[in-house]
Amino acid sequence: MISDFAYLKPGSMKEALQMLKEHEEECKVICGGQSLLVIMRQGLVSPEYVISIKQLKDANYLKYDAKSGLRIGATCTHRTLEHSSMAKKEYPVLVEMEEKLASIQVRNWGTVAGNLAHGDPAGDPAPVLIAMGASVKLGSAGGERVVPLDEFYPDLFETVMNHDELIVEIQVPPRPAKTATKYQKFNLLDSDMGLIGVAVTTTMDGDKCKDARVVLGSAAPTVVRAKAAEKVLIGAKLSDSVFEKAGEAAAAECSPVSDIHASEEYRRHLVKILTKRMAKAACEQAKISG
Amino acid sequence: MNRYTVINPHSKFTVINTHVHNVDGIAKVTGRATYTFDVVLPGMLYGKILRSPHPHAKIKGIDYSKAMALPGVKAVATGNDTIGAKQGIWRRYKDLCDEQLLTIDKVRYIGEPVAAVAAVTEEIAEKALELIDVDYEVLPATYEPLDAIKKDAPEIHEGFERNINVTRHIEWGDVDEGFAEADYIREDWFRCGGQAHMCMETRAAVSSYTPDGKLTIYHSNQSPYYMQGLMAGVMGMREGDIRVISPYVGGGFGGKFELDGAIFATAVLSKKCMKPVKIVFTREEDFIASKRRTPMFYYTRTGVKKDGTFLCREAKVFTNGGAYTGMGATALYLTGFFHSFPYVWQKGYRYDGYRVYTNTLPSTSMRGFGAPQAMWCSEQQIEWIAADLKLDPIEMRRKNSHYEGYEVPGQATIASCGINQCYDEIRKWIDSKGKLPKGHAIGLSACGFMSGGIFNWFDTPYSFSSAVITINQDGTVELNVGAQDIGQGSNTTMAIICAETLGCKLEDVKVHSSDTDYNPADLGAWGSRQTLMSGNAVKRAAEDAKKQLLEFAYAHSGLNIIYDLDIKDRWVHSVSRPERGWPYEEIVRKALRGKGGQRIMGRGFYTPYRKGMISPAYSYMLQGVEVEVDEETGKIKLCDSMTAHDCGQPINHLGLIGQLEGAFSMAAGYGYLEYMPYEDGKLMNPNLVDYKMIRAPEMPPANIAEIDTYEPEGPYGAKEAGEGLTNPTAAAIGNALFKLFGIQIKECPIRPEMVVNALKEKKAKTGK
Amino acid sequence: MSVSGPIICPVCGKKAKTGSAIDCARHMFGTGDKPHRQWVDAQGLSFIDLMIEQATTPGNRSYQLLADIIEKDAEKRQAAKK
Amino acid sequence: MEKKVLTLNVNNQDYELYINPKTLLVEAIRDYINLTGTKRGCDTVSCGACTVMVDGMAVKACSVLAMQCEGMKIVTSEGLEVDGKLAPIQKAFLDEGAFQCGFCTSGMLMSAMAFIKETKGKPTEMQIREGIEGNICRCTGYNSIVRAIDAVVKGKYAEGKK
Repeated sequence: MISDFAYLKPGSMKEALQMLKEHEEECKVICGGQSLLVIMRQGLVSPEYVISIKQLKDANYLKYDAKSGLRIGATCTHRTLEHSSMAKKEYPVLVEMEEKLASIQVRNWGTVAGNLAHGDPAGDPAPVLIAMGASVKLGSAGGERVVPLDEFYPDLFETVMNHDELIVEIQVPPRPAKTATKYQKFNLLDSDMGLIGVAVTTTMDGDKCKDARVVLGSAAPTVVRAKAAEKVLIGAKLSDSVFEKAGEAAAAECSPVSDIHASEEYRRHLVKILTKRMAKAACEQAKISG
Repeated sequence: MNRYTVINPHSKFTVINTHVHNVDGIAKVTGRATYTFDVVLPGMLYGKILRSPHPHAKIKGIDYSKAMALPGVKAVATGNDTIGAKQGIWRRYKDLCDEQLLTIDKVRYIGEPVAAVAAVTEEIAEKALELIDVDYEVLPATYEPLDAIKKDAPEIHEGFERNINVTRHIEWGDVDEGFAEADYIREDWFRCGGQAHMCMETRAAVSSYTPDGKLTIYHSNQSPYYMQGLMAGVMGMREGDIRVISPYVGGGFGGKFELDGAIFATAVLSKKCMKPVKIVFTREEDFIASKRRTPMFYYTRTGVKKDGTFLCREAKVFTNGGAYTGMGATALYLTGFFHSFPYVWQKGYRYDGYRVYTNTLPSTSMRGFGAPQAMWCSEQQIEWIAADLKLDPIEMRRKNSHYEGYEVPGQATIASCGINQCYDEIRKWIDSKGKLPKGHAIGLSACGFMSGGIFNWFDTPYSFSSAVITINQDGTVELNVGAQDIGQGSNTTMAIICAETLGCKLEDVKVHSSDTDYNPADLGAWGSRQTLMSGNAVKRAAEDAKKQLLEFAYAHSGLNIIYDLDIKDRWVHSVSRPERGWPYEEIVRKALRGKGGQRIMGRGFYTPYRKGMISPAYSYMLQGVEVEVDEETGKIKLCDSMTAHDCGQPINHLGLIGQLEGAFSMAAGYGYLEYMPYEDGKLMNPNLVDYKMIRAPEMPPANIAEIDTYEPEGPYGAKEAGEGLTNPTAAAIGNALFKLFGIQIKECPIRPEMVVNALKEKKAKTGK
Repeated sequence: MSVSGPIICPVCGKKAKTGSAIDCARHMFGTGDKPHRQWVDAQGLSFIDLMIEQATTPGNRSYQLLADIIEKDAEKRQAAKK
Repeated sequence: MEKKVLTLNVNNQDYELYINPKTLLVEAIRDYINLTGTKRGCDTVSCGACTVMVDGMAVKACSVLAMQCEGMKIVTSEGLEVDGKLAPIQKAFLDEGAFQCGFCTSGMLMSAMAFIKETKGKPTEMQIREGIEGNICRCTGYNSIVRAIDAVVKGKYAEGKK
């Protein structure tokens, strides 16, 4: 049963940040609430104040320019991103990822920023965005700071945000030439979170891999980069054995848990297979991309 | 998308097997249908149940004074507020009545009701639960049947040595002689998982006890009459003083024809405070404290001749009964019986089943009632035998199958059997698909199922089914039945049979069901019984009414008595000269006058006689499932399926397709998704995030070839269609994996990790 | 010597199916209530152990064992009558 | 906790509610406005039985605060028929037998309706399936529902026809 709270409805982001500063620990910010209301019902969090930013139209944007890249506003829903023709053209992997995220109802109401703030290591957007070198802009009454997303998650369901901060914008850099990102998760049902999710970005120089990022979802307490696997790829000449080695490296360096859905061993196995597949897919895509 | 074909169809009917809408359709597609979940009565209170956190413990004391002191709390009930009666649906066998729905001295599984609170709001009731102090003495517990039968295992129920709850023995012929003669013998151990009914409407009840000593209950169930009778037993009341109303029911699947915590707790609370009380289970409660499909351990040993003739089979089965008997005794019998299906065992068949108490959620009936487990083991072993002997799996099955007129020794007589045609249809389907893509294979599985059980475990003096028909002056018909519609469409099926028989239109018939005060008793919706049993009762009631109508028609017609009359489509006419006739409603009005204004009433009832020990009739089917497996990850994808199915004469066209497709999705879930892992007696995934079920993207086409046979015992030749298809699919998926990789998976549900491990083992052994 | 006529259950006097000793043994296991258990135990066997052996090992040994005992008992009682 | 006044527009009717701000949209619709067609089947935003349309979007009403829907247009299954005339999707559900127990039907209809609204051109079968993957139906096995949606998007129920 959700415990009582006072409902605050700011008229602007500035006002929202003021309220946040006033109530700090005692309050939670809700936008889509697709995760928040579930954990509130379970009694895991029981804030005294709930600040709704759903109605902040000025924070509901999706901007792109070739120089600074993509900007996703705090209240932008998954569905808006999924349906954006610009995103489809510039960051196709984001659209593919969104199409497989939960169900239409959840994507209609839930937001990308909210998903990141929840800090679930099984979430889909984080691995993909980290693989693309994205950052989050954190706002507070005091001002703003930008944190690279791969430094955003210190621990399970935790972020580096202070109590008076919230994600006001997600920033995705422009896609470098000959670069592509691919993402795949392994799940039992099409609408499930991944037992394992792997996102790989590679930048190619001919059929040599110039740069690479390998990011693993639900393979550790937080979304993590598989740096050893990246090393295997960077500088290597493409071949199935390289992808195989990258997979093995990723499987070795991650730290998944055993649960009712999969043993630790099987999760490592999945990391290996998916890393191999995504690395290959990313390289092939990068080679033919502008 | 989907293909539905009827092989050798009969088309002599005006209503039967035509495309008609579900009679409850308008209510259901406009949000008008109200369920127990929606019932609100004046002055109603909301109840919550306090559940045991321990798998096994003595209750030394319960102090709820603090809870009573909470403003808004109107009553708290514990076992001491009950008459302490132990309930069980096998009323004739005291030993099998072992469950106090509000326990008094002991809890035997995590989630067992210990106390219940009624308050003005659900929120207050929930808060009050935290204020109840229960003093437990935790006892050692045991969770798996093979542990629970050990000498040193804790005793769960007094006097049940080694925790053996029920045993069942089925035997015919000389099995040992069979093994002596066999050219080839194969034995395997299997493990079958449990499964949650997962009705969309969780268990729910609203009870209202009034000062006149009468109890009215709204309850989501499959058999209002059973609830009435069972509640009388546990409340110490007369059946007739209890009224059970089951409005629209949000699914049952075998999980809603026993008493549950909701119906009992609301009744006890309502009696205590004389106000209506409502309890709706949360989804988690529904998972941990309703009941489940019985998990089983199967040992099966089969002896055959070189040419594939089945000589004999012996099976030993342990089932995880959980903490109480429930419907377990019947599941134990039926799994043993259907493990022999659909085959003839030349020398003999022997089955020993043991249901063992454990400190886990009680297991009970669920769609298929023991047969899905039986087929999971049988149909895989048979596929492996065919491979071992290098025989064609279809032809080997065909030569050993049941046939019309076959008698299962001492058990059943098979009056109709279309399985032979099923083999032809599946063969055609496989050929039509040609070469399958890489990573794809088709797995096969055959089975049969009953059309209603000849079990009067309830010991009712009433006939199994009955119906009353009243014809109004304008020709509209009131059809009162005890049959319960839980979504399977029985109201529609009964209306169709009534309209066809009486000769009126479907829209003339108003079906009245699911209220014990106004409808005759009927055992309700279980064991695929209603189309055959309730259908027969309705048919007989309609014939009775029609006969009376035709008497007046004759008198009115002045026809030579060599002409016989009939009614079809609201036209009373001479059979040989159909154009000679009168409107049905005109005859109805005349008949009324002739009867001094009494309305014509027809009565019908049905109880199976001379039909063996199990069921009046049996359906048959063969299923093929095309499966794709990712060899690296072990992920299973269902791509296509075809089931050739013999349900006798189809009655309700849309209803039949719905039953077959729906059963398939549940069966497929049992095969590779629906997993119920327990740790120390605790269910690890009691929610819809972690409990995986088929959703729309996972569901393949469920093509159907309906083999239209004629079942003499069924109304218009009809038999079962509701449950049979939950039986074959798990084995079909397993057989596809065997075909694809040669791996033999002996535990269901088949999870991807198991596939990967099996492939590793195979590689280790064979090097490829 | 062998028993003339059908064997009836030494506990409840029922004639099981064909009246053969093995059917009587099945009847005893099937019924399995206290009196029947006690009778079996009194013959120097353990009802529950027989049952578990029947359950866990292939074949029909337990039923045979019990059937033999029943047969002997019936013979004894017939002899006693004479 | 201080209660709030909320004006909620459901099926083109404004309702003025005086509610605890923690009230979920599904509770507002069922318990305050007494439209019980919308159901609840879980507490984990999994089953979709509570699906309604908010400003034309399918949304799970158990995961939305009623307060957040001020000024938005909410449609429930009761709002599908117009002057007693069934909407095409309702007719299609009847024709295909796309429901059995009916408990998931209201939510399923709303997901189907939203999908049909926002679908341009002819969707593939898998697109239809993904369109309703947020809704669990334990009875039908979904195929009849997919057939019903397919019939509607193929124009079988367009004005003039049927």
